[in-house]
Amino acid sequence: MGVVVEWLNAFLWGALVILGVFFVALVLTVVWGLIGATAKLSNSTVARGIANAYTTALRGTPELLVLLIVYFGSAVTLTSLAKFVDPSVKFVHIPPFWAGSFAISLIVGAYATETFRGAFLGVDRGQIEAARSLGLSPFQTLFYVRLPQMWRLALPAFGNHMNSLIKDTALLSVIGVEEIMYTADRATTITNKPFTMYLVVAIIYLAFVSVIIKTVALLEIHANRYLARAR
Amino acid sequence: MADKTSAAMIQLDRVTKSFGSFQALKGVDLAIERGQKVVVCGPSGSGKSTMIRCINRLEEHDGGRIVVNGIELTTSVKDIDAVRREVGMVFQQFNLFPHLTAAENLMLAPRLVRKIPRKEARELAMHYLERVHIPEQADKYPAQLSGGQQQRVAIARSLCMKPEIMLFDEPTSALDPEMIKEVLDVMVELARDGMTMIVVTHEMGFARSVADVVVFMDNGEIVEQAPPQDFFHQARSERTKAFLSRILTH
Amino acid sequence: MADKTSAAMIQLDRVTKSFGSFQALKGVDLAIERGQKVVVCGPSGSGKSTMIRCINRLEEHDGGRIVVNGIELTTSVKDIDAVRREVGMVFQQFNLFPHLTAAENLMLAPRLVRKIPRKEARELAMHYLERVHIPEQADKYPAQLSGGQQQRVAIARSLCMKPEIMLFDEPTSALDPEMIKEVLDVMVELARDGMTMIVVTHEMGFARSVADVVVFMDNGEIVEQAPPQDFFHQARSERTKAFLSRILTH
Amino acid sequence: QEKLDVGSECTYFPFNYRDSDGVLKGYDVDVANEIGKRLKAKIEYTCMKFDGLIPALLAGKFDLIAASLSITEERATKIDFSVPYRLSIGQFVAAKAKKLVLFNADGSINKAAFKGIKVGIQRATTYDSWFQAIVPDATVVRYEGTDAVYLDLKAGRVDAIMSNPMKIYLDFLSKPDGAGFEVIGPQIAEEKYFGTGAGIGLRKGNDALRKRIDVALTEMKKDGTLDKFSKFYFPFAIH
Amino acid sequence: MNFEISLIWESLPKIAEGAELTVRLHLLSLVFGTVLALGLVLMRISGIAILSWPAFAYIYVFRGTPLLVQVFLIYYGLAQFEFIRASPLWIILREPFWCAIIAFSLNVAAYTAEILRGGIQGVDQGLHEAGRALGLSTSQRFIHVTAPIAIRLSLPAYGNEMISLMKGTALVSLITMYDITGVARTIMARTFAPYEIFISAAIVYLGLTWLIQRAIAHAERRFSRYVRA
Ligand SMILES: Nc1ncnc2c1ncn2[C@@H]1O[C@H](COP(=O)(O)OP(=O)(O)OP(=O)(O)O)[C@@H](O)[C@H]1O
Ligand SMILES: Nc1ncnc2c1ncn2[C@@H]1O[C@H](COP(=O)(O)OP(=O)(O)OP(=O)(O)O)[C@@H](O)[C@H]1O
Ligand SMILES: [Mg+2]
Ligand SMILES: [Mg+2]
Repeated sequence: MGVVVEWLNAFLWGALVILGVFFVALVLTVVWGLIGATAKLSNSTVARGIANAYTTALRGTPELLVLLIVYFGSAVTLTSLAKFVDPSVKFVHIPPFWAGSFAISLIVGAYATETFRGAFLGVDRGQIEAARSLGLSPFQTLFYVRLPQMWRLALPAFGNHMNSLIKDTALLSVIGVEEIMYTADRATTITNKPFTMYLVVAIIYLAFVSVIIKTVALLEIHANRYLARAR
Repeated sequence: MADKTSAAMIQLDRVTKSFGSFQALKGVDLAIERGQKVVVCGPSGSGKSTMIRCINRLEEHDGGRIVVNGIELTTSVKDIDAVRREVGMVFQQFNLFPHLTAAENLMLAPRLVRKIPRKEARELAMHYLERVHIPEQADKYPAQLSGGQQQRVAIARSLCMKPEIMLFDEPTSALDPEMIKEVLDVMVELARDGMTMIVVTHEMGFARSVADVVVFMDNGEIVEQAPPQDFFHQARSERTKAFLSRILTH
Repeated sequence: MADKTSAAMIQLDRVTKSFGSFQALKGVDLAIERGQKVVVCGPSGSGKSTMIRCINRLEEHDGGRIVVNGIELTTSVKDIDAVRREVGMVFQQFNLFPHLTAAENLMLAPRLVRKIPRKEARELAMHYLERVHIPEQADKYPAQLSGGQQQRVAIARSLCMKPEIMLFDEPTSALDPEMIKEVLDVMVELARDGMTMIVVTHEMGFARSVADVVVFMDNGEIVEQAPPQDFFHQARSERTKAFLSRILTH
Repeated sequence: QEKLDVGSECTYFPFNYRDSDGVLKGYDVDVANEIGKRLKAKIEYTCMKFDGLIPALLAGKFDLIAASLSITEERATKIDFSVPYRLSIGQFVAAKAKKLVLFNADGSINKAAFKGIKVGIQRATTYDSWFQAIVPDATVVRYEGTDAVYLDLKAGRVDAIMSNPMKIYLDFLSKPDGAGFEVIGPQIAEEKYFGTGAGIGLRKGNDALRKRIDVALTEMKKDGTLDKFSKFYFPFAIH
Repeated sequence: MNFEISLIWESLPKIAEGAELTVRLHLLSLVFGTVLALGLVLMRISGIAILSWPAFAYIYVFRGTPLLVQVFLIYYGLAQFEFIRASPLWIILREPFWCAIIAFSLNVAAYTAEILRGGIQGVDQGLHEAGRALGLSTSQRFIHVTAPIAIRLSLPAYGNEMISLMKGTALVSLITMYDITGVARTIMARTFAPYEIFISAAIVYLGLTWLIQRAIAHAERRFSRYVRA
């Protein structure tokens, strides 16, 4: 394990990069999920169609491929968009870190869309009717009745999405993000110990996942506190 | 305003309502005076819930007229809001907000809709919790209350908006036998205070002792409508008799 | 065998049962003769279900003796199997196997436990479905039946094993008011045929007309035990009176 | 100050790689940095897998490729190149024990010998195009990077590999790991596939920039800078 | 750089050739993984600590690490050890195909075991009691009551797992194999047109996942015919 010590620093930096990607993607995932769920529950055929196309495509395409498409495609797309606004723009450069975070959030966002949709539906219709019959506006009903209850329902599945998020970061080395997989490749070149190096990677991921699982469990207890029966 | 007291408090004229191709209400006529108590019964699927849900516009009727306390129910949002302020509703499944304590459940609508400050809303809530005899449960969450207590909180929650009319949709049918009495007791007190009430229920004891009128619905129509003594002993329609024989035996 | 008919069919001696630190049964004594019908009532949590579940060993009692038809319930697997063959049980939630049709539900245990060939098992099933008046529903799945029909299938399923004793745990409390009667009717017929029955229920009409003995439990104990006429009119304990007043008013 | 984004592979020792402190080094990097110095431009690197470099350049992710990119006809249809700054050649390596005879006595290729063996190469390289054209029947195994090629050669998953002889010598044959292996046959440098050498890649239409780079590279060749760079890694000049 | 839609159609047939390998990897891993999962779930719910603990740990580790890491550990990692290369196992492990099958099967087994456990626990407790009250033995209850219901409950999640696996197979392109993604990347290296080629590959995958969804929907309908009124 002596070889590992030499590379520990590099692995730690890689782990920090992963955390960065994770948090950026987490925020975006929630955004896509809420937009997607709202679209799917809306009355607009167009919005539902777009949201359905989004979830079908993103859930049916390998993560690796989505990553490559976003990475290679984003610059082209954004550049042509930017040229449309300002023809003098040469190109828009998206660093792999951001393209990668974006790609991962798109993938997991498709799953979050379904989770949030289910959670919205899981809030008993009777709750909404009670709120309406008390005279609350639809907006008040959303904020004071539906959202506080739906996040409790979404939490277990969302915990799984967070695990997917963290694990998907392992693909980022393919587009040159210098995370721990990348570090392991580099270390393997020099030390010739692929098993050892990938094992380190596995352990780091297992640690991340364990922390997420624990955190979600605590959040669930918090979210369900009002359902505990008094004894 | 003079008009209001003289005319019926709730007036339904040939009200119809369809779900897709299925007609749930087939022309319902009903007039309820201020302070009257009406008990509605009938087999499952006969349209009892649909009828009272039309009265506070949880469902939109598609034919006929509904007038509540002088306001006709149209698509006007302002009118609907006005009617909802007049009409309280208690559901079979209580529908308490599980993430709020009993007191918070009562305070939510007064604060958001009537913009009452927190402190006053709390006082109001405590007042009505006392009225349903459970002020000591104010800070518990619904899950920590028994079914009967939950239903009483739900009643108090509606009362907090000071409605003129209360609608009850099978308020005791989700309760254990022992808890039915405590909820019915609260309803009897409300009735004594002169509240206008429409109650869908199969508690015939309650109907006998409290109702001014018992209405029997079947198949989207009002089949029979009479004071309790007549209703139970000289029902005219065969359908009513058959139904009564089924729910009164054993 | 001579012994069996003379002695009590079911005998409970100072039976106790705890869940963790909570004592659900606190020394229950009960003796039931062959052919007797016993109705058990009492508030929620009083130990009614726990008691009858101990009788066919769905729960293991931890003190006292339970003897069923001459067999004492110990940890012996053979004895438990023997007792389970003597005792049928009907649950509040029906517990029909959802992936099997009504007839298949009835055939499963005879085929697996009594090794009866398929054809005979089917005949047996049809016989008991007729007995509960729904032979025409034989090939439907439980989800396609009404609650009352489901409960009747559940009763027939137990009868297929030809038990000497039937236990019913609130067999009608998950049913709509209209379906209660059809299930109670089947139970009344069974009672007439001389089956030994223990029925947990709050249907006091049924208790009045069918029971030989009514047992009132509270807090893990049998508080009162008497023939129905005495039970309803001259209950000795205050607790029984309070309970009766609560479930008999309205 | 002008800024030039440069794409590279960053794992192609000793041409472009990171040391264990994460500092980007190598012959390509030295050359690119020197170009930056002479053009008075700030250089910023983006690392990615080799097969993504040209698409990324075309997509505008960076302006230059400095990754030992050989100047070939095929690539020249899509992008422009500077003048070469190093040689581009390939050679086979295999286990001594295998005793492969991939070439005839006259130095021509013994195509029959490729039957039934696997040859490892890096995806989308000059070696890849050479194989497709010269021995299309060979079983070619394509890798993301050169390190994986060595790993599998050692593991025995491929029978031979084709790579840059300078590189193979430096990070494989000269090391204990490489003891049982040897180069096979002559160096291959057919210009059609291996081009005139490795150059800096640019998007088409960037002629002004390309000319400035060409001038800089020509000067570097003349004043011995390139010699200095190559002697740092190799015992001989490689341009 | 412009977008050439025609490239998508032109490359489609070539990429579809890679689908054969993708499908073979998928089906084999699915079969092996599911069989392994049955054993794992029985260990997991056995209630015997020396059986359930290893099963728990196995499931935790394989669900807690990225599939890519598992593939690399098995493909590149195991080759690090001389004794593995010298052992007869090497005949299998030297082939990227079998390494992929091993990695995917192990991974699928962990996820499927959890799915099955969820299904088994989702079977209403009341049905067990009814079975006991009727005198059915433990194994009779498991075979005739628990299993058929648990399978139906597990189907939707199992369908998702099948789709995940289909997508996971794309990782074999990173260990030199020419599945859909591998072929796409090889074409891309020649045309330098990643956008078009990868979209073409995505279309092939979407077709395959659509087939899986149809198959699962069909199976669900078959298994749930008793749920409909
Ligand atoms: N949202 C809806 N969509 C379609 N059909 C509906 C809807 N709501 C009610 N119905 C149908 O309308 C009919 C009347 O329903 P309603 O709920 O008013 O009956 P009910 O008399 O309240 O019965 P119950 O005693 O079971 O509550 C039923 O056949 C029901 O299936
Ligand atoms: N498995 C269990 N674990 C812990 N406590 C239990 C368990 N089963 C029953 N109890 C407790 O034992 C007590 C008696 O339960 P039991 O189900 O026998 O009551 P019951 O009289 O049947 O009530 P109900 O009318 O609500 O069915 C209750 O307080 C219950 O919470
Ligand atoms: Mg109703
Ligand atoms: Mg009970």
